[in-house]
Amino acid sequence: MNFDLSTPAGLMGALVPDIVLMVGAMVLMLYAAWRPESAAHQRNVGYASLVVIAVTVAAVLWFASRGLTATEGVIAVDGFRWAADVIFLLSAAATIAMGIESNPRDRIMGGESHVLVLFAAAGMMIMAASRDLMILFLGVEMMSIAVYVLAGINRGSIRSAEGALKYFLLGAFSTGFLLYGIALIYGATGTTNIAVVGERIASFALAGHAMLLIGVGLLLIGFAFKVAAVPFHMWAPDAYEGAPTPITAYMAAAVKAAAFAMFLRVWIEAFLLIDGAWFAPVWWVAAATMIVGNVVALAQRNMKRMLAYSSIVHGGYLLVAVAAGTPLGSSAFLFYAVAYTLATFGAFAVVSAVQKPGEHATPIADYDGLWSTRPWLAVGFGVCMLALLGFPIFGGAGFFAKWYVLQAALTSPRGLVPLSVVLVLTSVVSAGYYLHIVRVMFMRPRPEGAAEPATLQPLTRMVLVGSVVMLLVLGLFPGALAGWATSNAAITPPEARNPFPTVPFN
Amino acid sequence: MQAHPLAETVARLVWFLPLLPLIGFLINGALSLKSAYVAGPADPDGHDGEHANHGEHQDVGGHGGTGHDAHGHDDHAPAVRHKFAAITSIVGPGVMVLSFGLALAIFFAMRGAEMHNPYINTLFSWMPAGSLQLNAALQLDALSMVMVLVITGVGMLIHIFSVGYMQDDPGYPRYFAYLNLFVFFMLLLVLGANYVVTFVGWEGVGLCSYLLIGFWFSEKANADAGKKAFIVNRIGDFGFMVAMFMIFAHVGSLDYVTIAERAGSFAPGGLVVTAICLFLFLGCAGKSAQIPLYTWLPDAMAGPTPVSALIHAATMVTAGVFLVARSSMLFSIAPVASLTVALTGAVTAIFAATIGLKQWDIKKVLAYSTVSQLGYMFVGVGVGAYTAGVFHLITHAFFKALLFLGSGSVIYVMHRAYHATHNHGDDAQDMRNMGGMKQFMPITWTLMWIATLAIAGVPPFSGFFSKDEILAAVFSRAHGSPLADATLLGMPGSTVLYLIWVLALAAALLTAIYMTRMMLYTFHGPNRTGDAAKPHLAEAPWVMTGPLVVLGVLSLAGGWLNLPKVITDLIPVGPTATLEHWLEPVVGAATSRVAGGAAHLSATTEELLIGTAVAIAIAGIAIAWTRLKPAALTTKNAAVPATGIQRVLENKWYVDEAYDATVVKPIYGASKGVLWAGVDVGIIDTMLVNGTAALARFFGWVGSQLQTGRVGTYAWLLVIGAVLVLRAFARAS
Amino acid sequence: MTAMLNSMGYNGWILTLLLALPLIGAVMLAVQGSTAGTADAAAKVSSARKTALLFFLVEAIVSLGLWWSVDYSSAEWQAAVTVPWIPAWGVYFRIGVDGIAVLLILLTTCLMPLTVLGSWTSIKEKPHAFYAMLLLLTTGMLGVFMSLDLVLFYVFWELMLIPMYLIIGIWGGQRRLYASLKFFLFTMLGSLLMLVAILYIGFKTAGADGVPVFAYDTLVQSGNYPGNAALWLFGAFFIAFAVKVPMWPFHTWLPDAHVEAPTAGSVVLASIMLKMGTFGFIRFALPLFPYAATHPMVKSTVIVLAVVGIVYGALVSMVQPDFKKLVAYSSVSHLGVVMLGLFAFTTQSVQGALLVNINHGISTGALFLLIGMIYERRHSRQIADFGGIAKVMPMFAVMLTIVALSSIGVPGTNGFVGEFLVLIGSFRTQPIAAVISATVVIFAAVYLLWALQRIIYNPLARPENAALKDLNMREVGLLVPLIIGIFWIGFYPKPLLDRTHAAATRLVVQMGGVPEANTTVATPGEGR
Amino acid sequence: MLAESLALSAALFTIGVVGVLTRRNAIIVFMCVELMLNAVNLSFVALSKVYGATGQVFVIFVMTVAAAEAAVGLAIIISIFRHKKSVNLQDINLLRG
Repeated sequence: MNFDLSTPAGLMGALVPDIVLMVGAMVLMLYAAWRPESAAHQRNVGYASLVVIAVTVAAVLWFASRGLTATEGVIAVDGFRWAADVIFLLSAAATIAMGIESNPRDRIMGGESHVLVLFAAAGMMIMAASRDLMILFLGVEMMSIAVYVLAGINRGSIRSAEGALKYFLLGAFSTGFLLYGIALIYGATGTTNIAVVGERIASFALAGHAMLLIGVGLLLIGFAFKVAAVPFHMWAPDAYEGAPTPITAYMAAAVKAAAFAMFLRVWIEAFLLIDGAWFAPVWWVAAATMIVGNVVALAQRNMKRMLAYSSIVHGGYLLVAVAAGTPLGSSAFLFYAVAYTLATFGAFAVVSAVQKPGEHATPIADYDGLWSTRPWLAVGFGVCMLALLGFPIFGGAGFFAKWYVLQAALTSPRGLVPLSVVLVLTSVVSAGYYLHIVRVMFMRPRPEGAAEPATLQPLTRMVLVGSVVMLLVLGLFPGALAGWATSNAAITPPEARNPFPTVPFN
Repeated sequence: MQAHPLAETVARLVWFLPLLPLIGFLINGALSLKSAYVAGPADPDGHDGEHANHGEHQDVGGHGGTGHDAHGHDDHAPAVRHKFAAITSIVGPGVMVLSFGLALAIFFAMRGAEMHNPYINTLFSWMPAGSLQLNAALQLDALSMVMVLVITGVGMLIHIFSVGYMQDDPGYPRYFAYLNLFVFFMLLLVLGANYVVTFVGWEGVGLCSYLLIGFWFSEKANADAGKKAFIVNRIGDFGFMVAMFMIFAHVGSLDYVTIAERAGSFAPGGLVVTAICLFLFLGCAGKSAQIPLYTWLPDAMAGPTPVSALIHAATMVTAGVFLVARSSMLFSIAPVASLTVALTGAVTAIFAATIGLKQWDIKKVLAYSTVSQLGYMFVGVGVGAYTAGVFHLITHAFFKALLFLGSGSVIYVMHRAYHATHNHGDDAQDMRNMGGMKQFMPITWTLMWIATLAIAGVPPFSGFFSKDEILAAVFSRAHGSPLADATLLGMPGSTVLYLIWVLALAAALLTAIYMTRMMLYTFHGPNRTGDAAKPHLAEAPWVMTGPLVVLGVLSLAGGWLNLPKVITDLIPVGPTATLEHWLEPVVGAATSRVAGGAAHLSATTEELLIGTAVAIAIAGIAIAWTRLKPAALTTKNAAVPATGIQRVLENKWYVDEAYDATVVKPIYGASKGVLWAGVDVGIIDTMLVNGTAALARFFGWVGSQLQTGRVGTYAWLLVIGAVLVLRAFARAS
Repeated sequence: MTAMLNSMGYNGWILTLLLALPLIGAVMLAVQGSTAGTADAAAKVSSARKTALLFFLVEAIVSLGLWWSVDYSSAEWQAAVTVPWIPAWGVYFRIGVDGIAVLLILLTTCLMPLTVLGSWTSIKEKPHAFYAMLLLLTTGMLGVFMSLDLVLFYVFWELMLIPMYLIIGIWGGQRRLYASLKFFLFTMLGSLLMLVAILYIGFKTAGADGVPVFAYDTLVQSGNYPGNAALWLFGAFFIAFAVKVPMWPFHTWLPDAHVEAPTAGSVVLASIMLKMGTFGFIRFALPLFPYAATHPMVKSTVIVLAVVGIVYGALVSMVQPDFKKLVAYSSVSHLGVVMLGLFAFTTQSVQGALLVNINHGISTGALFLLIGMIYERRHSRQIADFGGIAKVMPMFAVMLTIVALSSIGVPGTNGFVGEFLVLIGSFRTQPIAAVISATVVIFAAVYLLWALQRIIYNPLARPENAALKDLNMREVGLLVPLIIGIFWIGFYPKPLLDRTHAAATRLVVQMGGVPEANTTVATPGEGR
Repeated sequence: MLAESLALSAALFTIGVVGVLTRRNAIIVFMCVELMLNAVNLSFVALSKVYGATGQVFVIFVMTVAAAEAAVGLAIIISIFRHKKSVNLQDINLLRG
């Protein structure tokens, strides 16, 4: 027992990485506000933020390596948390790296953009850590508010503002549901501590308790909004399109990952026993998300919107892992999150490279014949597309990510074979638009007088090359990542009572 | 088991028989390719080296040159001999001479040897697949020996004839290559030790006939004819294959010997064996041009005349008859099937004869006569007189080859004349343009008459004996034989047999008539070639006339091969029933099985039958001689279109047209309209495949329309979703 | 020979080498391509094709050893290699071959150099990428024939997809975009369902430790799935393979893909990729789910589809104006014969089916190469645009005739042996289907001879045809091996049959048929 | 007493939702959201009579968060107003499809 969470000291200790990040962020916020806006200044802030992230990552890794544990309490100290943190922090780093180079082009001179990324990351870390609905609420809001601002950070662009407004209004709206859900659960169980909620559902046999169930339903709605699941997804395409490209990537990858991390923890630790109640809704939401997302993505002519819908779709795939509600499900999530994050950042790196400076639109037509002018850019983008499609070898880890989710679904005690079939069938639909990109880049001629896309700047190139190489390597040797995901899957409090009823394969 | 008596004789070289022509094919084929092939540029797409090199082509297939039968070719191409003509002229016929010599040697070896069962020469294991063990093996017995002799012998003569006939053709080596290849396959066909080896030859000869009919392929008509021949044959081959499947499924082997051993396992007259035989006969009908599959043979006359002689008269088309004889062990226990064979043969004989009455193209007349005579052979083998059938096959090979080659030299002469006088308007094959040829080519005239009398069945010419034997067999089987006891189409077997007999006689009458007609119009009466051409008419060179003489002798004396007892009793001119004794080990058992309890005809009855047959033959000739007026004939171009039944006969009862309308066009139309346009493109592709895609895209469009961009809409949807979710949860409570 | 190979430990490394060589080649070409930036087009083309040809030739030569080195009668997997890949998920790099696989592997390795020669002058755009794709494709195809681990198999199966997609889509004809996407979606639909099935059985057979099992042999042995599950699983595999075969009515991607693909693409597609489907049935679908495969409902359905495909394909190809499409539909017909043979479950029919696989590979490959040759000269595949070109291209005419005859199945060519065995074998268990299918001998003759006549025979009417040049030495040279193959298999198929007998018998036994040893029927009067 | 207050909060929450659905002015919509949050606060307070302080603590948190949210939200609305000179949500639909 390394941390006694009942004591302030213990609590502080268990939160060291988060605190490091927050303190660093606050300091940087002051530094950012201290100097007038300028390209140079925002760059410096950016580099500083990267340093802060590096420090935080170090802290997280150190904690993770020590295999620390804690008493029952408001926050969790387990592998799942650290694993999730690493994902958040790396995407934050990638976002900032891309932002440093793309912000000047979008005439975003405020250094605070990077700092807000840090705050959002802090919120995410809280979400992944929280084992109390109150903390969870704080984390969600901390992340959301920061991201609302980030979505609208490009004050010069009306679209940016519009996207931010929509995101904000609907986000606040959904927060209402989330909060009401928490209230009702509190009312039904008398506690906001997730673990305790779980225990009380078991000990007081609350499975059929109306208030509790309505509460869980409202909670589900809140979560579904955060992961942009159909029909709570409507904000996503607009917000993604409006936001600056790096921020879009951040929202698509990290925000979603964080939401799922919290989703899984709450679901597994608290509500596993009432799966009878939530299985059907989650099943339907997952199916709807996969179907609607894929089908509507077919109709997109704008790269960012297309990727927005694609991220909705992947939310649907991850919901399948949630529906599985097993340790395999959570490890599948970790694996998937890594692969998906890599693919997303790779893709958006290319988008920000091809996007014409100062122009908002990112029509797919801009990618016509990209192969003939910038072969390696096209190849990289192609790899990311195939990864999102879940194609082996060429798509790298993307294939094993999907594979892992299918594993979770097929081994789940809840019989998810039909949902798996929905998953693969909708993946075939997704080939319709992912391959459309490949085809546009490789099989169409480059139109005459088409502008040569700007050469990648070093950081963005690093992001692109890094994610593509990682994808491919992990696609050939997924063993290590799989092991990491499995070992960090167990969302178990100390003095482990295994929350998973071990069910034989049906 | 002890070695076969033939194993130590020359007979073990039997595989040289087919090998020799194959070598000939390879050499000639190589020569013709070498002369024709000019390598193209390294990069076919690159527009370098536009040097035209077509003039250099020796054989560019059927254009120019002296394609006698190819109508309307250009005559201005100088008649230049092929640069490899010399080698080819030696190799082509040479291999045949060697092959024939070997055949004779083996024949005498067999005469000497005391053999009870066929000599099987296994070359190698061909298709070993589980219980199906097919060997590439040759079977030497009386039947195959006879066929080999006919094929190599007649084949040799025709090869020699071709040297003269084709001398100026630019495709000279190619021609001989095909011809040699044909002989190779034909020998394989008759020597095969199991159905599959036979089938290889069977299809191979079909292929060669395809290539040779379309030899002058630049004429669409010729190419069409070739294709038609191959496809119609394939319909027959389908039957052959199914028969093989059934045999293997029920006997477990395809070797003739094994089948003969196990044939007892079939219920005599049973459904299975009957079906097998009928399917086999479908194959025979295709190959031997019987109703309903005869239509390809007349068109096949598009090929060079020697080809018609060899393939479409003497050898290939008789393969069907051979196959029935070869399968006698099966047919003899399937009376219904046998009757069907005989009846089909009889009907074909009379039907083709009627058409032969009104043809003007000399080769067409012969073509239909061939169909008719094949019908005769099938009558023979159908009623179980296998010897008689084979006998007629042999004599027919002699006189029909003679007739074709004779007509060939006539055409050759006519053509030479037209060529010299640059006359392209007139048809060198139309009898209306000939007439009075006897004054120009007396030898041919004499020989042709011999052949005509032979085919008409006038004693003592060969045809008389074979034909008479068949008729006698039909008559004798009509009582007490299993055939007589069987019923076909509700008719008792004996009735059917009498019917067949009558039909056969009628056919004989018509045969006599149209053959005489042909002779009259071609050789007698005034000459209608036109004064310009007349001086150029003269006998063909000896390389062509020589073989005719040999065949003439054979047609004259062929009957001695199998003199009926009744004759030899009257006048002791030669040995009795030689062929019958020779074939006894092969078909003897089957023959007697079919004959069953049929009483042997009394001498008087036989003499009566013979009398009738001869009378009919004479009558036919007389009718033609008296009724037809060659003098009144006008040339083709001046001819008035026939009317009524004559018109129908000239147009061959419109059978081709009927087939086209009822089979070809419907299938083509359905495939194009229904299957391709309808099912493939319409239903599967457009509706299902692209339809699904379109549907998905449509829903996508709908979805993106819901994304109105208005927060209000989004909130509404959110709430609706929320209500649904909460309802689900409320249900659970 | 065998001894020599064994002394080199040939069986130990050959399969791995065969998989690795093309990859290395692809990488080299990629490097070449990116370095040869400024070189003029011609130089690029020649450098690319030379490298590719070199690698393919080496590949072909080293692969030949399999002909001798493998013990075809053994029940063990030959030249097997097993290396852990993702042991945590029970995924291993397991490869090995039997008689069936060896023949297909040799077909592949020997055909690929010819496809390079066939593209020698016709591929002028981005040659390096093109040949790199061909090489990648080769690895994928060989992998499918070798894999003994279902996941590995799936990976290789998908690996083939992208290169072919790009080959069709980048170097293809006018409607290449449509055709390539159609090809991709059809295949992917099938294969993803198969993925689910693979996972399902993998976990169904998982041990106590919960680690799934994907080892082929284990799955075949423990392959007892509850009736309905077996049917569903078989269905998943069936769709994946039926699309590839392609069986009617899953065939409509084929005509488009064939017509639009460049010559090499068509050749690979027809000669090898279609065999993936039938091979999939032989290796996976049938042995894994014998219950489902022999289920009367399933069996009759497949037989009916096969027969429909045979007749339908023949009839539809008869009316095609485009020669490539004609050949494409004829493939539907031929592969239908293979399926019939497989599901008749007799020694003859199965061995015949395996042989038809090879034959179709040779004949159809040759046909596509020939079509490519005239297309290069004339830039048209419309049969109506030709006629009488035997006059100006005698060598071409000879080659086309021989290949067409083999595709028709004339005795003496390979086509006959295969079809005959299939039909005679099928007749024993499926008489009606066999008889109906036997009509293919008629229809095949109709559509091919008719096309032949309209292309090389008839009058040489069009002036642009009169200017055509005959095949050059390269083209003749690349056709000769195929011609040899046609006659070799036609006259002496024994070596191939001997090599497939054991495997075929194994399959027949797995399907509850009676094993038939190679026993000769005694023929009295035997001369020696 | 508890039941009534919970019912009241439910009613308030619903009113807030209906407001969000029906009103077109960004500010008012946001106010309705605030109303929802406070409705929830009411139930927290009510429930904390049963379970103790946790609920009340939560309420403090919520109010803080709401304040922060309001700040950000109003800022965003202002920036929209800068561009469009209107805060009518019906006019704000550049991003769609």
